[in-house]
Amino acid sequence: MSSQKISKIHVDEGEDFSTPNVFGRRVETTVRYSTDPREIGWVRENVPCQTACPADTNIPAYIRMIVENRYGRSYELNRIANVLPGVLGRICSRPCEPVCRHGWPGNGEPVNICHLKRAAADLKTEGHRISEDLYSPSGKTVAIIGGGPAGLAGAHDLSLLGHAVTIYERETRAGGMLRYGIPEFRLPRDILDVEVHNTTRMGVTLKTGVTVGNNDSDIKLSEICEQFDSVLLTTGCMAAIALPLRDLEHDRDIVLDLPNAEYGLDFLLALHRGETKTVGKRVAVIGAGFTALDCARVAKRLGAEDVTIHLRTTEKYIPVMEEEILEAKREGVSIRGLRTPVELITDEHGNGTGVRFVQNRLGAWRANGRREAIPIEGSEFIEPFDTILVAIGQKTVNDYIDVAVELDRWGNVKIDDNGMTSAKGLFAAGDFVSGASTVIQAVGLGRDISLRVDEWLMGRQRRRKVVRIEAVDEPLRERRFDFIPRQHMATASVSDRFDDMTTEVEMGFDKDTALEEAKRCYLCYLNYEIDIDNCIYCRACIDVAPRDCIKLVKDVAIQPDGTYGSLEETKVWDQVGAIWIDNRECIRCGACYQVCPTHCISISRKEIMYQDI
Amino acid sequence: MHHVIIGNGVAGSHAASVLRERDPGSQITIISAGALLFYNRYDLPDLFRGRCDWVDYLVYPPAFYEENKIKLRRKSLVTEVDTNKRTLTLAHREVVTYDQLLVATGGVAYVPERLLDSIPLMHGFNNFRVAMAMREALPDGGVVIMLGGDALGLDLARTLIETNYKVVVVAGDRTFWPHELTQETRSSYLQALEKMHLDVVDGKQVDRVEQSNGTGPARRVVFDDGSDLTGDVVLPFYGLAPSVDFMSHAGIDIERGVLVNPQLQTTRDDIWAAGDVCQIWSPEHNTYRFYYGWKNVKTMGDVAARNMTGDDVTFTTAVDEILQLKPDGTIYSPFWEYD
Amino acid sequence: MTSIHTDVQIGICGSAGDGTIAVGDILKRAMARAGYRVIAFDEYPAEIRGFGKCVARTRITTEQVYSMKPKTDVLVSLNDAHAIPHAEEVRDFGAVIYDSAPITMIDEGWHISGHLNPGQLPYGLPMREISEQATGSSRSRNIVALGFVAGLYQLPRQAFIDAIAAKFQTKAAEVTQSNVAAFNAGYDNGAEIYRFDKVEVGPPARRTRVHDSTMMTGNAAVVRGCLDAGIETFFGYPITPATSIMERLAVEMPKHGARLLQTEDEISAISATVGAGFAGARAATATSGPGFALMSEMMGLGVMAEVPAVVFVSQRGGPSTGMPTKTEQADLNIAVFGGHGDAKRIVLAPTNVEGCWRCAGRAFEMAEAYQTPVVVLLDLYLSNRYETVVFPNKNPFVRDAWKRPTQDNANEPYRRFELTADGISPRAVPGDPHGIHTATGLEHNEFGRPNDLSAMHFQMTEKRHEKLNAALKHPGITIYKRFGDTGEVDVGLLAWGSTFGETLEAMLLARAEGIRCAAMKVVMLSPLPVKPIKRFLKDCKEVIVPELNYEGQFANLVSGAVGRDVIRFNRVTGKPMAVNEILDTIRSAAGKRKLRKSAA
Amino acid sequence: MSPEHPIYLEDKLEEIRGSGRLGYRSKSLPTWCPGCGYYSMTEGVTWALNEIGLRNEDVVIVSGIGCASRFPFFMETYGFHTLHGRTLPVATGIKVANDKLTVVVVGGDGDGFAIGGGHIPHVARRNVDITYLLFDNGIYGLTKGQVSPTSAIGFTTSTSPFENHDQPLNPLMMLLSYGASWVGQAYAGQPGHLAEMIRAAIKHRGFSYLHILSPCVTFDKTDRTYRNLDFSVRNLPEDHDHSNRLAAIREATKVDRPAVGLYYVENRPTLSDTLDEVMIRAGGKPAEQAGAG
Repeated sequence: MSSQKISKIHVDEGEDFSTPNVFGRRVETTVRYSTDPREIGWVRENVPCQTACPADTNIPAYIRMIVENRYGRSYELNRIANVLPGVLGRICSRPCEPVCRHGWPGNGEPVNICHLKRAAADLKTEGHRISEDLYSPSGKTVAIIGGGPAGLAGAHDLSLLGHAVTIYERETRAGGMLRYGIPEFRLPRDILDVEVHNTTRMGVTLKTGVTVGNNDSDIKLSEICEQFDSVLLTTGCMAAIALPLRDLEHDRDIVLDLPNAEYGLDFLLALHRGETKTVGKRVAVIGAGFTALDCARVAKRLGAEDVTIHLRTTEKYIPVMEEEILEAKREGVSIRGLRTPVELITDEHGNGTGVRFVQNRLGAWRANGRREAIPIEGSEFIEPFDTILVAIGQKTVNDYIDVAVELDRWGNVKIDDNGMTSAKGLFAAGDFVSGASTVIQAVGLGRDISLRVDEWLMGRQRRRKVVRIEAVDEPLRERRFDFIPRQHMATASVSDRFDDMTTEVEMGFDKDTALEEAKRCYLCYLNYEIDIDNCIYCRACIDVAPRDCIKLVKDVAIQPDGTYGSLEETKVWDQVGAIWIDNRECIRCGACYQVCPTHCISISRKEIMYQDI
Repeated sequence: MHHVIIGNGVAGSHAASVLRERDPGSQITIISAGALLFYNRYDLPDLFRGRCDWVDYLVYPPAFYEENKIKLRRKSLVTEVDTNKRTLTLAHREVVTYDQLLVATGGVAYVPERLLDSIPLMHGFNNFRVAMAMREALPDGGVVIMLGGDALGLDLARTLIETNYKVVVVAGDRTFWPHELTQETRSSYLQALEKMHLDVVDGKQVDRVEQSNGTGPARRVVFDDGSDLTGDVVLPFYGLAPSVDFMSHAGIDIERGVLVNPQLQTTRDDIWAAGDVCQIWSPEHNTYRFYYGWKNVKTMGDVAARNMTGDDVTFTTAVDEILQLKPDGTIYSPFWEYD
Repeated sequence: MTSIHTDVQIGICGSAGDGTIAVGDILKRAMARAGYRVIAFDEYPAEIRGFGKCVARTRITTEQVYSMKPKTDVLVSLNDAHAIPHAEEVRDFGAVIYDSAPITMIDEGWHISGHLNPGQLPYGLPMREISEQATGSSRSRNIVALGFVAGLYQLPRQAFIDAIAAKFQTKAAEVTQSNVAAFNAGYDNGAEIYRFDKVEVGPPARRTRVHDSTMMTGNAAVVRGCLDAGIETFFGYPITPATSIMERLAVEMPKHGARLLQTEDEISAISATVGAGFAGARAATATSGPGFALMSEMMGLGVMAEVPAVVFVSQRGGPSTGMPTKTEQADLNIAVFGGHGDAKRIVLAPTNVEGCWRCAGRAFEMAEAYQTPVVVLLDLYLSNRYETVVFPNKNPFVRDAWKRPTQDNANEPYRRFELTADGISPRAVPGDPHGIHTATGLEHNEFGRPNDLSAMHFQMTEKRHEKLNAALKHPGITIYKRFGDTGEVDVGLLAWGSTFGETLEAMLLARAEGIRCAAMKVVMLSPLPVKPIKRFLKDCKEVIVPELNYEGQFANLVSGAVGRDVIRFNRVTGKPMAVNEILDTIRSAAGKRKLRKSAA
Repeated sequence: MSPEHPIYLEDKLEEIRGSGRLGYRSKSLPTWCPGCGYYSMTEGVTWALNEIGLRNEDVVIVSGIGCASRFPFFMETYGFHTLHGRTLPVATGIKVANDKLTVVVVGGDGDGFAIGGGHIPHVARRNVDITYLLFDNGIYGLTKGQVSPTSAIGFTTSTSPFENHDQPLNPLMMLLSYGASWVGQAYAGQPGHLAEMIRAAIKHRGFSYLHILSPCVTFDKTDRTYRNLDFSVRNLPEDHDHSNRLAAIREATKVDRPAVGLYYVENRPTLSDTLDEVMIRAGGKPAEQAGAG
């Protein structure tokens, strides 16, 4: 407590006192911006969804907008981080949801963040106003190789920053994997079209059908590099990883040899380029990612009767949304776990007839959070199939690069901390750098690289990350919101799905459902803070706390990133330095705020944003 | 009925006991000017025999009064009697009411008027206190000058002689009082005194008593002829004067003493008198007379008490008033007797 | 002249305003100055002034005695109306002195001379007249009467004049002069009187340190005890008969740098006392029954929180307002048992004025040593009676002798109520940085924290009781003592408080009559010295417990403790115990014993 | 906090630990109902003691019975938990015994004005140099909600089931009339101001009376709640003359809009001064007080 005590409550003298808010207090609505690493650390630590989001989406903010029935604003808040909200609202891998505080033990299920994103996109008013912070032209030019999510995100941001951006795209249309890898029943193309268009509206030149490369290509990379002040490579992972069962005799990829076997990526790309694809009655999909699932579901739609997905571990340990698996299953896809293919069986005609698997058992956890699968000796067995699709992963292709760049030991382009390769002005981002990942990651990386490119181009940092802190004069939430169950999205009936390849399975939220789901969000960006100078240590807040979220703190360890390590708690009165709301545990119910006798609990919104320097 | 007796001598005390005997339910109060209970004044000469504790002279023990429910008020001087209201006023301004009053105040030593100025230099012997004072003033083997020499004095004198003191009797007309003597008998009696080893000075009138000078005896008796006599103490023994002053306005007949009839009733029906204070009508002598002596006084108390309680008896003297000359040449007075 | 063993009791009776108590005071002070031993007890009215009766009784002896005589030797009446009922107190051949020349007429029967027993000797004295002659005013009647007594018995004139001078030292010099003149006039009158009474006063016993003998009341002795023990604070509320303790302390304490405060009530007084005790000061309060009843709750806190406090209780007639100016011994129960809960405390009941001093001084030591409230139980008789006391040259009272926390284990939390072998815990007071604690009326653990677990309550209760046993061996105080015949006796007397004086007197008289008897005084009523009492009772064929209450509170206490019934001799007259009545009881008990023997 | 004053826990912890304020707390966690105004008082007292710089061992906290009774147990000072209503005389005793001690009395409205009401005038007139923090919540909390001398008319409690019919006392007016030399009022909901007032009260040489308005969060959900007090509590007028007793009384009469602040203060000799004066008059010397020595 400082030696000069200032009463927080200013009550006017006389009868003429202005109306305080519902809690009998007056709060100044002021905004502050902080670059204190502790504030950024706070957000990182306390807003798990945003932290988990590779694009750094301000999730609580856009969900709050839904509660306020401001879908357009909600959509725009998404667009700040992610130029393709409507897309991501459908096909995002949702790293945010598993970490959602609402899903923490005892709190129930995570908020349906992704679907709310979609709801924002779907339910915003038609022709809503798009906000863009547009910089004046810089006179700089940037070429982006690859019009996938990373390239589009980068292009958008760089164009806003005033640079002249040109996208070179191999396919006939921009979108990359979004357009060519993901089936339409998951991502309607009209949605994709609009959002891709929006990314390029600010003056991006889109050159499609142009291949960049060494030999039979339309233009060489080195040429582009000469033409532009800066070049960004976002060519993604467009090659399937080979099944490690090679025909050793001929040193050939068996999959490619067999007529009824195919890599899933190639299968999907072909399909979406407009080729006609057929599958047999019995389709085996080997692999455990989205591509595998998509292949399976596409196969189903192509008329396969028996589609099975074969996993090394079990469905529980694969990096796919549970709902996705559920939908696949609904559609009749079966998933077989704990098996590793050891041989593709062919008949005398060279057709694949089946797969020899070895039975696995679950082993230890691996560093990436998956389980090890350990083959059981002598447990091999054969299952017969008509079509075999292999979707065990994707990789980059960098043979088109004709400028001298360093490669790392896996043969990928090596970049420095700023995303630049060893060639000056040549940047790389997206799956092309990070390896096959998710769309949202690609978008996020595309955004990140744009600032680096801009800094390189302009010779200085023009924007910086700050935390915007704004006082909030009410909790915005009610405790009863915490008991709303997670809202599930309606899906098309299975019988309807197979009529064509485009019928969208997930049908989106209506406004009521969206509101109910949005109310569930804890709004973790709200910071509940005790003004220790006015705290009387009465523990009224602890009394009403729904969780062990308010603590008698003796000490706190600060971690290098500015986040708080563990709070050292104590019940020894003369060591209780403070009563502190542990925002990591806090579910922002507002109960403490309402009960505090001295009104020493304040609420503020802490949001990461970018500020001009 | 409240019987009040003024006087705590032989008459009053005896009357009280008779009253109590005859009227058990009555209230009896004895009012006494002295501090002591009724004691035997006749024994006082024994002081010179070493009998100095006054308790030894008591006639009745203190318990007597309590047992007989006789209230004894001592150190209480009656200053006034209101015979109409039947009240007495005591010196300390307390008023006491009575139904019947017996006056038994006795007498005080009579001192001739010419010697009044000398009283402070003389001792008395009429009560225990003054007797003790005289005894203390008298050194062993000292000289006592006895003025007058009435019967009471002579009783003391013979004790003093016996106890090795020297006594000089300055004889006069009150010598041997109250015995009435002729001139002849008087001289033989005076001779008898000398036989009793008393010195007798006769025929001289005492003019005054003085403090003697120097280291010798304390007192000097100066005669009207200028001669003198020295001694350690001077005692006036001129007989008694009745104590009646307080009665002067009471409206009863008083001559020298209170005048009473043979039934000892005064001129008021509810007041009686007994003892040395009263003059009793003697039909025999056709005059009011004093009667002295323990036995007479006791009889008076008895008679008064009886008459106060409804009897009708008359007083007759019980004492032979003749002073006797004993064969050994000494004298003997019946007034020295008591029972 | 053979040396006369002086034993004279002089009573002075008058109306409030007559200066009765004042001359009584001069009398005893003068006699004490002259080297006699004195015990004196004044009776005075509850009324402020006017018609109330005052009796000042002084017993003057060669060696100190501790009771008044059954009969008074000399009675001085300054007001006959009041003195008449007391006339019968005067023994046969004793003296009654009264005003023989009152100014107004007196109704029949209202002069004391009319009420004397035949054995008593009247001394009428025109006090008013003499006073007027000597001083020009009748106001000095009392001094004239005093002078008369002094003259009558040839008491040392100078001692009186000194006492008068001392008495009036705060007034103008003329006041002293006029009073001395009155005294001398009375003295001269008295000296001239031929005495028929049988009152004899011998010379004082030859004593080497006469000047060390001080004459004081029980309350004054308490005050001296307090001062000798180094009392630091006193809080009180006026209540008869304890007020004079506060009055005297109010004069003395400031001289010694100590503080006294008259509080708004007794509750406040004891509260402040306990507060001061908690703060480490030697603190005391004084009160009487009604006030003590108010203090019960706070006494309990003192016991529970183990705070030293000294409470002087001077008993008076009760219950309720009762008889504020009469003595009684009916507060033993409340002193020993008063209050709720197992609130054992130390109770000391001195039997004489010297004991008041000693108990007062030791009470502070005990309160500190055993960390508990200590009640010193007096009664009006003992509080107000004067005795001559010879104090030792050296102040015997020990200060600051309590167990303090050691610095050995300064790192450990301080255990204010540590359970030790003797139950006495180290006590710290505010200001000591190593002893910070909170004392509480709640049951607590060793650290003083509230704790009501069964085992803790038992241990703490046991501690609070058992620690007091050490008081039975406290040095420098006699908590019980046997007098009279040793070995087996026919009659044993067990007494406490002021009554012991009369009991001792009666026992001595009984022995003089040939009855084998002994008496024991018990000073410490709680904890009760049970073993010595048992030993004594074993020696006694009959046991009499004389006390001034109706049911025998001490008898109950003793009977309960030793399991033997006793003969209860109870008087509730408001007056001190009468020696002759005890004596009668001894006789009858001895007789009963004989009868039983012969029957056998 | 407000956004202008960022709060960083570690900074705050360091500040608080560095201030030494925690050194006035005991080890026991307070046991009052959460939200109770006594916490406000506890904080105010520890803060004030620390600000004044008093040594722990020189402070004695005296409590009576009621919710305040446990107060000393939570303080690392000497404490005396006494009887119902007897705090002031005990505190007087402590102060008289040892002037060097700072004596703070804590108590509630029942303890102070019901059972203990008789003592208040006397500490006030004697000007005992102690501080009386009276916590007025208008109800008996420890005994679970009975009517108190400061309960409003019409207040329903377990012992006034048909509504309280007795007029509540006006403690401030009483104290002002009794001649207290320092009279102030504070509100538990304003801990900063309360702490300032406590500091001033403790620093005042003489009897200081601080009336602390507080709700009973457990047994009074209707009448004297934080919410109601937040609305009704006002500040004393800026121009209030706290040397004017009549003006102070006038302010004290405005019971519907209780004002916080210093009502009245005067400097006059304390009881200790008076007693020292007595010693000098008696010819003695004010001695070193007893206590630790």
